[in-house]
Amino acid sequence: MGEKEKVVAININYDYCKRCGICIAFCNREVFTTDEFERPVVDNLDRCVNCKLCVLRCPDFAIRLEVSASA
Amino acid sequence: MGEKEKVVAININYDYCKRCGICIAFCNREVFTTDEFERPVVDNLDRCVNCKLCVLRCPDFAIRLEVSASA
Amino acid sequence: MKKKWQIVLAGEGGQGMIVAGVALAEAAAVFEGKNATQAQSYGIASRGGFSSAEVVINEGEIFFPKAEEPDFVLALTQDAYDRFYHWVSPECLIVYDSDKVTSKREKNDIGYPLTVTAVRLGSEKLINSLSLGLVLKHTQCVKRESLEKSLAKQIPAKALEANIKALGYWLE
Amino acid sequence: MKKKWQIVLAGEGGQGMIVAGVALAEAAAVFEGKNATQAQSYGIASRGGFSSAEVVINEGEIFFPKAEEPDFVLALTQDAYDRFYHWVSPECLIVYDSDKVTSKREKNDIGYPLTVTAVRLGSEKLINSLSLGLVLKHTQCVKRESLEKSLAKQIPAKALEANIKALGYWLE
Amino acid sequence: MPNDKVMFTMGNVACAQAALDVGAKFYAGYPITPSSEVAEVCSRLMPKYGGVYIQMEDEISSIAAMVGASLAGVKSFTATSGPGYSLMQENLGFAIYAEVPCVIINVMRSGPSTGLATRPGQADLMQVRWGTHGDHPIIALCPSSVQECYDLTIKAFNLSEKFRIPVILLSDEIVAHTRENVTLKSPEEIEIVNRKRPTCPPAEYLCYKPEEDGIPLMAAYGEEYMVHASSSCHDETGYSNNSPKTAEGLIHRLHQKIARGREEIVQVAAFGPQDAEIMVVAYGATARAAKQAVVKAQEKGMSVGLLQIITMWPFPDKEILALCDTAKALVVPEMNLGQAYQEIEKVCRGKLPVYLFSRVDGEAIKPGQVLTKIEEVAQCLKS
Amino acid sequence: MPNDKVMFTMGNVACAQAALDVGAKFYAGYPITPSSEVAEVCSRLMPKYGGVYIQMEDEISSIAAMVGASLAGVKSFTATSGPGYSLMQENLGFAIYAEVPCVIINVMRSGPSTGLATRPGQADLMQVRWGTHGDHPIIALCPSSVQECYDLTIKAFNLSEKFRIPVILLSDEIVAHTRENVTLKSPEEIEIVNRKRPTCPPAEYLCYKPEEDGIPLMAAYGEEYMVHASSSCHDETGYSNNSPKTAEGLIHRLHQKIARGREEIVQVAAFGPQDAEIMVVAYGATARAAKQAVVKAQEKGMSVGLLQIITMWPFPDKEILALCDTAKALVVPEMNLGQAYQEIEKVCRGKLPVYLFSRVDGEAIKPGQVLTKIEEVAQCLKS
Amino acid sequence: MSQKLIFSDYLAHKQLPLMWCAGCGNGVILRALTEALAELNIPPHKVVVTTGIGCFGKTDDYMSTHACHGTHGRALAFATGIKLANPELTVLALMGDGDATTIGGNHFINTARRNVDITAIVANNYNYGMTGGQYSATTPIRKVTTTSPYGTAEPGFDICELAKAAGANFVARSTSYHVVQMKKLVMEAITKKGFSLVEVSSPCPTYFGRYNGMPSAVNMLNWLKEVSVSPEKYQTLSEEEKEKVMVVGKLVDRNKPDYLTVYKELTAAVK
Amino acid sequence: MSQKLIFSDYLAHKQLPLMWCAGCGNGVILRALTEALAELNIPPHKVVVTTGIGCFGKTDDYMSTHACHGTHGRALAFATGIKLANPELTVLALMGDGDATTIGGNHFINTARRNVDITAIVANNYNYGMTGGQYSATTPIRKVTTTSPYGTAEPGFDICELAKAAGANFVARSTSYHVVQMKKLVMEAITKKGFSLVEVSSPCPTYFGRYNGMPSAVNMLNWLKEVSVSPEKYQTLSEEEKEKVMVVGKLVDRNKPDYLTVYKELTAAVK
Ligand SMILES: Cc1ncc(C[n+]2csc(CCOP(=O)(O)OP(=O)(O)O)c2C)c(N)n1
Ligand SMILES: Cc1ncc(C[n+]2csc(CCOP(=O)(O)OP(=O)(O)O)c2C)c(N)n1
Ligand code: SF4
Ligand code: SF4
Ligand code: SF4
Ligand code: SF4
Ligand code: SF4
Ligand code: SF4
Ligand SMILES: [Mg+2]
Ligand SMILES: [Mg+2]
Repeated sequence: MGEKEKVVAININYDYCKRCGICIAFCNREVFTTDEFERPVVDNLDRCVNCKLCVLRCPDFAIRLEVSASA
Repeated sequence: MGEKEKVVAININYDYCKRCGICIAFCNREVFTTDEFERPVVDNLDRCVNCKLCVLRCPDFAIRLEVSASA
Repeated sequence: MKKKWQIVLAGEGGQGMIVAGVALAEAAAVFEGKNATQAQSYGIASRGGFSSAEVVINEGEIFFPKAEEPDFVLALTQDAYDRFYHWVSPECLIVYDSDKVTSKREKNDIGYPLTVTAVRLGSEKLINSLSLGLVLKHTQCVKRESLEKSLAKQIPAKALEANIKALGYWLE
Repeated sequence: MKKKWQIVLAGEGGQGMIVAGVALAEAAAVFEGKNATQAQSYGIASRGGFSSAEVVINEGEIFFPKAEEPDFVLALTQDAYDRFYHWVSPECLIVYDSDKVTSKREKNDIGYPLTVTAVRLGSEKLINSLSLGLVLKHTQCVKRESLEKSLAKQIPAKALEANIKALGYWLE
Repeated sequence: MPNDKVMFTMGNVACAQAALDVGAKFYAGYPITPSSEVAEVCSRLMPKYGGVYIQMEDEISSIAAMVGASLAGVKSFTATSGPGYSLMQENLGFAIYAEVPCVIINVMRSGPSTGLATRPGQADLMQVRWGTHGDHPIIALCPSSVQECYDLTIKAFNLSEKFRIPVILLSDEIVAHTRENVTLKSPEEIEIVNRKRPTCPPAEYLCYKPEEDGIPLMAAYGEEYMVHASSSCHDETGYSNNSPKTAEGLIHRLHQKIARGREEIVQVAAFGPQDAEIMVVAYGATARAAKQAVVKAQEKGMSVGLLQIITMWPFPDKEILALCDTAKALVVPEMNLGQAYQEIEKVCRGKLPVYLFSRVDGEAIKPGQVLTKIEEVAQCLKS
Repeated sequence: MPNDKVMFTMGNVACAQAALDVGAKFYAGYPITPSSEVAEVCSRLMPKYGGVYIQMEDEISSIAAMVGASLAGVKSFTATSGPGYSLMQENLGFAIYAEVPCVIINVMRSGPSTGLATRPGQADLMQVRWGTHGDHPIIALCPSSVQECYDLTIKAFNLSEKFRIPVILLSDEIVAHTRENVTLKSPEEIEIVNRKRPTCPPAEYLCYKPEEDGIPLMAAYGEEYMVHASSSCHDETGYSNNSPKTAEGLIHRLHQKIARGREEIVQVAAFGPQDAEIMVVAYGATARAAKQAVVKAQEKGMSVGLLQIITMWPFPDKEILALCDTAKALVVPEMNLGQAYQEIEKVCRGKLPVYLFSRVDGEAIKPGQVLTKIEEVAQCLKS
Repeated sequence: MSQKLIFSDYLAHKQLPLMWCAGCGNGVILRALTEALAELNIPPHKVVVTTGIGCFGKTDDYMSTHACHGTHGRALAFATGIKLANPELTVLALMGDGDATTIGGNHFINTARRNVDITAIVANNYNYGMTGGQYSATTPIRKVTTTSPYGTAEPGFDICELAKAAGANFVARSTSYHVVQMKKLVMEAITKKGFSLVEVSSPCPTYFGRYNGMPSAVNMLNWLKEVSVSPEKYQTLSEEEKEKVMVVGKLVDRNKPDYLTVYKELTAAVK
Repeated sequence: MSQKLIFSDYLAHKQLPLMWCAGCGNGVILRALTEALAELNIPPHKVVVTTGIGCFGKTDDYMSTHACHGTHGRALAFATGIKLANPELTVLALMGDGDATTIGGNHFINTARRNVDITAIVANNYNYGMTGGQYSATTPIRKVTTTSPYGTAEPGFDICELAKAAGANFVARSTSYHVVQMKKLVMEAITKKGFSLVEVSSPCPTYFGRYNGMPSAVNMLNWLKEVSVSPEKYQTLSEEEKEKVMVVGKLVDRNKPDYLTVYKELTAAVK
C-alpha cells in the first residue's frame, strides 16, 4: 500500500497544529515551508512520496494525507 | 596465624547453643558428637586443626576455641 | 463438675503451646458441643520469646475469650511462670516443667519433668501432648477421647501415635 | 490617583502571564516601596490551559492577596475573557487580544491585536511585555521606569531590548 | 465447599471465608502480622473458588491491584495492619474518589510505627476516618467475635458494592486470633448485593453519572459500556474536568451518597438494658470484656448496659445521643488514648459525663478493669 | 547570602529561605505541585550553605532520608503535598516514635486523590493530626502570608528541635504561590533552638532516657554517645523492649512532652477586637480573606473580630473557649467540609453557635463571601 | 467488530487538541500506539490503559478505550489487578520515566519479574515534565534540570537493562523519531504473552531540551536520530563508543510462561 | 582507638542469646559482619546499621553500633540520609530479601543507581521469615511457602543481576556455608566507595527449608554447598547447567564515583 497511492492533498489542521516545526524539518522531500506565524504550509505537494512519516511524527494529529489510488 | 596455634579447649556455651547440629555436621575433622539432648559435645579435641569454621558457622556465637601458641 | 474453665498454656515460641491450646478448645467446642474459645499471646513468631494459649470452656456463653481468672496454668519456662504466679488466685493450679522452672508459691504448684520426659519419649516436641495430659489429669475439663480426636486433627499422621502416647503418659 | 489596584493578566500556560504579573508587582513592591502582592491560577503547568496572574497594589496593607474586585483584566484567550466578563464590575476595564477574543460587553472593553503585533515585533513571546505596556497605558498603577527595572530582573539579557521595546509599543 | 456449617476457627479465617462466600474472586495483599492468616487462607482457597490470589510487592500495589480487579468487574479485597494501612492511604483516596467497591480488612495491632507488632491495639480508628488527604467519606465496621468477623465481612462487601466505596473491616489482634465457633451461611441464606449495572444502550452510558441515590451505575472493563476511572477531578464521563462546579459537585455527592445510606450502614448492638443508669459503649475485642463486666455488674445489682458500636464510621452519633435520655453516665473502655471516647464525648457534651478507660500497653482490657471503672463511675454518680 | 533584608517572593521560597537561615543542611524530597519551589530553591542554595540537596525516588524515601540525616545530627526537612504526604504516613509514625526532629512542609492542594492538583485546598488538617496509625502527638503550624511562611518555618524547626518531634508546616497553594514582601532575619536576630545534647560520660548515656521535661537528650550518629533509634517499642536504651510497662510509658511520655509544652507551642493571632459579637476564626490563606471581610464589616459598623489559628495542632481549644465569654457567634470559613469547624464546634458546644462557611471547589474563599456569611450570622443573632 | 479499525477509533476526539507542549514526544507515541492497536484490530472496549500522573500520564484523557488514571507510579499495579481479573483484556500501562522508574520502580521490576501479561510503554523524557522539569531516575548524569541547576549528580537508569535483569519477556527501545519502528515494536509487545516493555525516548523540549541546549523539538529529534544505533551496530562498537550511543530496537525476546499461566497450571488440580 | 578490635566489640551482649531459630543463617551473617568490622578496625561508634523489619531486621538489637531500626523495606533510604549527612560514617544497610527486593525494591535499585557510599547486606532466605514464611520476590518459582501452598507462580529475582543493572559499584554473593569468603567479601564491600551489595544466601530451616524438603539447617547448608559455583566455573557451564547452580563470589567491581563525590564536584564552584 502506502507508496503505491498518490497524495492529492496534505491537510493541516491549524486548530491542532502547535507549530513545532517537525514536519517541516524532517520531511526528506522538503514538502513544507512556513508562513509568518511559523505554521507549516504545503509548498511542494508534488514532491511528496506518501511516506507518511510527517503524519506519524506530528505530535498533534494535525496532518492528514488525502490519497487517490494511482495503481 | 590460625593454624599455627594449638586448640587446647573448645568451649560451647549451652545457654546460647540451639542444637542446630551445624558444628557437628560440618567439622571436617569430626571433632564433635552429641549428647542425649542433641547438644554438641567435644569428642575428639585432638583432631581439631583450628580451622575456626565451626566458630564462624555457629549461628549462635556458642563456640569459642581456646588456643595456646605452639610456635 | 466446674461449669467454666479458664486454662493457660504458657511457654516459648516453638514449643507448640498454641497447637495444644487449639486442640484443647476444639475438643470442647467441636467434640463435646460446649462453648469454647482459644486466644493467644506471642512475641515475634516462631523464634523463642513468650508464647501462650488461653482456653476458656463454658457451658454457657463465653463473653470474654481470654483467661481473666485462670483455674489452671501450665508454665514451661521461668518467664512463663513469672508472668503468672504473682497474680493468679491462690486456688489456681500452676503446673510447671521442673526441668526449667523454679516454683515460687507454697501451695498449688506442681512440677513435672516435662523436658526430660519428652526427650525420653523420643522428642522434645512431645512436650505439648504431655502438657495436655497434665491438663486432663488436673482439670478434667474435657474428655480424653475428645482430646485424642482433636489432636488427630492438629498433628501430622506420622507423629500422632507418639503424641497420643505422650498424652496418656501421666494419666495411667 | 487610585490607591488600590487589582489587576488580572489572564491567558493560557506558556504565554508568560505569570512572569508579567511578577514584573508588575515587583515594580510596585521593590522599586516603588508600595505594598503589592501577586497570586496566580494555573492548570497543569506549562502546557496550555487557563493561566492567570493577579496583582494587587496598595498604599496600605493588603489583606487579601488576590484580585477580588478587579479594576483591570487583560484577556489573551476567549477562555480567559469568558471567565471574567460576566462578573467583574462594569467599571472594570477589559483589554483583550482582538486576534483571538470576541468581546461580549458593551462598555469598557478594548481590543488590541496582541498576537499579530507580537509576531510582527519578532516573536509571539513578546506578548507579555506588550500586555504590560497596556497595563501601564490604562492604569498607571506603577511607573514605566519601575516596570523596566523589574522586567530586567525577569527577562534574560539577550531578550531584554526587544521586550522593553514591546513594553513601549502602545505607550508612545 | 465448607458452607452451612459450624467451624471452630479464628477471626481472620472467618473473614476470609466470608469473603469467599460472598463472591470475592480476587485477593491481593502483602503479609503482615496480625492479618497474615487472611492471606494464607486465600492462597489456599482462592483456586478452589475459581479466583486468583496474588501477593504483591507491597501494600501500595496490593490496594492498587485490588482496585484494578474491582474495576475489571471482580469482587476484590485485601488485608493488612497499621503499617501496611498507612502505606495504602494514597491509593485508598483514589478508590474513594473513583468509587471503587472493595474491602480492606485492617487488623489493628499496637502502634504507632512497628510498635508491638504482635499485640492488640485499637488506635487506628481516627486514621481509618481521616488517613488520606482531602475530604472523603468512609465506612468502617468493627467485629467483636469470630461470628461478627464472618457476618460483618459479608456486610462490608455488600455495603461496598451498593455504595461504591471501600469498606474497612476494622478488626483487632484479639478478635483476629481468637478461635471460637462460627456458623457459616449457605449459598441460599447469604444475602449478596452486587454493584448496580447499566442497562441502557452502551453509547448512552456515562460511567460517573449518578442515579437518584447519588451512586453511578457500574460497568466493568471489557464491556461495551466504557469506563474511565480517574484520580483527577472528573465529570460524569469520567474524564478529567477541572471546573469548580464539577469539583464541588463531586465532593458533595461522594459525601451525600453515604449520608443518604446512613440508616442502612450504621449498626450498633444492644446488650443488657439500654435504659440503664450507666451505659458502657465499646467495640471490637473490648466489647467482649465489657459484656462480661456488664454481666458481673448486673449480678451485683447495678443498673448497667452495653451499647456495642459495630459501625464505627459513619459514627453512630444518633444512637449514642439516644442514650443521653436515660443514662446518667457513659463508660468507654478502649485500647487507645480515647479515640472513640472523644467522638462520644462530643455527642454527649453538656448532657452527661463520659468516662474513658484507656489501656495502651499492648495488653487486652480485662472485664475486671471495666467493672472497676463502672463501679468508680457509680460512686461518682452517688456523690 | 541574602539575609537581613526584604525579599519579594512567594511563600514556598520564604519557607526554603527560613530553613536555610535556621540552619537546615539537608533537604530530601520528591517534587510535587504546589510545593516544588521549595525543592528548587534548596537544589540551588543548599550547596551555598554547605548542605546537601537530594531528590529521592519517592516520598517514602524522602522522609526516610530526612529522618536518617537528622539522626546523624543535621537539621533536615522536606516538602510535599497531599498525595506525597499520604505516602509519608508510615515513616512519619517512625519519626514521631523515635523522636526525630524534622520539618515537613505540606502545601495543601485540592483533594482527595490527585483531585485538582494546581488548586488550593485546606482539607488535610485532620490527616495531619491522625494520618499515621497508632496514638501519636503532632505539631502543625499554618501560615497565612509569605512573612508567616518565613517566621513559622523557623518556629517549626525550633519546636521540632526542642520537643524532638516532626513539625508540619501546613501551608496551602495560595500562600505558597503568593508573592509579597518578606523581611528576612539576620543571623543575629534569628532565634535558633538546637536539640539538647548529652554532657555525661558517653558510657552513661541512655539515648531514650527522658529529662525532667520528658524529652531525651539527643546525640548524633558518629559520636561516642551511642544512639539506637527504633520503630519497635523500646526502652531507655533504645533497644527493643516489649514489656507492657515500657510500651505504656513510652506512649504516655510522647504525648505528655507535647502537652507540657502546650503554651509554647500553641499560637494564635488576634486581628481586630477580640471581644466582638461575631468572631471569625480562620487560618492559612482563608485568614487573609477573613481579615479583609472583618475590615469591611467594621466599616459597616458591625462588631466583628478575627482569631487566626496559627498552631493547628495541638488545637488551640483554650484560646477558642475564651472567645465564648464575649462573642455571640463564631464564623469559620475554610476550604474543606468543616475540619477545623468541627473541632471549634466541639469546644463551643452548648456555649454559642458556630457557623461554617465551606468551599470545596478548588477556588479561594473570597472576602466578600466571608462578609456575606458574617452578615447572615448577624441577621440570625438579631432574630 | 468486522470493520477494520483505524487509529482514530482509539481517540477521544472531544478532548482534542492535545494539551501537551509544541513538539512534545507524547503525541507521537499516542499516534504510534493507536496505529498499532488499529493494526492489531483490537476493539477499544477490549483495551484498558492504566496511566500514572505526569504529562504522559494524561494520555488516557485522549483515548476512547477503558482507562484507569490512578496515582503516580502505580500504573503497573493497577494493571496487574485488571489483567488477573479479566485475562481477555489487552492491558497497557502508559508511564513516564518518573512513573515507571522513579516512584514506580518497585512495581516496574516486580511486574517484570512476575511476568504478568501487560504491555508497558514508558515515555522517557529524562525528567518530570508535569511538575516543571526536575530530574528523574533516568536523567543522565551532569545534565541540568530545574532541581539540578549545577548538573545532576546521579547517573540515570538504563530502563531496558533493568527490565531485562528483572525478567521481562520482551524489551525494546525506540524514539519519537523512529516512528515506524516504534509502532512495530509496540505491536510486537502487545502480541507477546508475558510482561513486555517498550521504552520510547521522547522529547521534552520545554524543560529537558531547553536546559540542555536543545530548546526545540527539532533539535531534540535530531539528537535522537544521531545517538540511536541498532543492536547489531551496537555490538560492533568499542566500549567508549558504546557510552555515547543509545541502542534502539528489540533487546530481549523470550518466552517464559506468564504469571497466570503458571498460576493456573499449579492450581489446576485444586478443586 | 589503638587497641585491636574484635568481633565481640560489635555485639550487644546483654541482648544475647539470639532470638533466631536454631540453625538460622542470620547469626552466621552477624558473625561474619562483626569479624569483618573488627578486621577493618572501624570503631563501633563510627558504624551505623540501618535495618528493616524482619528476622534479619532484628540484627540491630544484637549490635553495639549505632542503629536505625526503621520501617520495613526502607533501610537504604534511611542509610542515604545518614551517609549524606555524615560521610565519615560506615553505613551498613542490613536487609532481608523482602526488605531489599520486595517492599524495598525501589530503594534498592535507586540507591544502587545513585551510587551512594553504603554497604548493603541482604540475607536472602527466599521467604518472609518474620511473618511466617510467605513467599517473597526471591522465592524460586514452584517452591512452596505459607502463601503458595501449590507452589509459587512467580520466578524469583536474581538480586545481584538487579544490582548490577541498576549500577552498583560492587556486587557479590556468598552463603552461610562459605563463611570465610563471606567475611572477605563484606570487608571488600565496606572498603569500596560507592554502593556495594553482598547477598548472602541464608537458611530459614523453620519455613523455607521445612516446606521444601530441607527441614534442618544441616540440610540447607548441604544444599548451599552443592549449588554454589565460582564465577570462573560458572563461565564454563552450559546454559542448562547454569540454571541449576548459584554463582558465589565477586560479580561486579567497578569504580564509578559515588553520589557525594559527584555532587561535591558539581557544586564546588557554588558559594
Ligand atoms: C505521590 C506523588 N508524588 C508526586 C507527585 C507529583 N508529580 C506529578 S507528575 C510527576 C512526575 C512526572 O514525571 P514522569 O513520570 O517522568 O512524567 P512526565 O511528566 O515527564 O511525562 C510528579 C513528581 C504526584 N502526583 N504524586
Ligand atoms: C509496611 C509493612 N508491611 C508488612 C510488614 C510485615 N512484615 C514484617 S517483616 C516482613 C517480611 C520479612 O521478610 P524479609 O525481609 O525477607 O526478612 P526475614 O524475616 O525473612 O529475615 C513483613 C512482610 C511490616 N512490618 N511493614
Ligand atoms: S508523506 Fe513523507 S514525503 Fe510526504 S510530506 Fe509527509 S514526510 Fe514528506
Ligand atoms: S508536526 Fe504537526 S504540530 Fe508540528 S508543525 Fe507540523 S503540523 Fe504542526
Ligand atoms: S576449628 Fe575446625 S577442626 Fe576444629 S572443631 Fe572447629 S571446624 Fe572442627
Ligand atoms: S553450631 Fe552452635 S548452635 Fe549449632 S549446635 Fe553447634 S554450638 Fe550449638
Ligand atoms: S512539559 Fe515536556 S513532557 Fe510535558 S507536555 Fe511539555 S514538552 Fe511534553
Ligand atoms: S523464621 Fe527463618 S529466618 Fe526467621 S529466625 Fe527462624 S529460621 Fe531464621
Ligand atoms: Mg518524564
Ligand atoms: Mg527473608
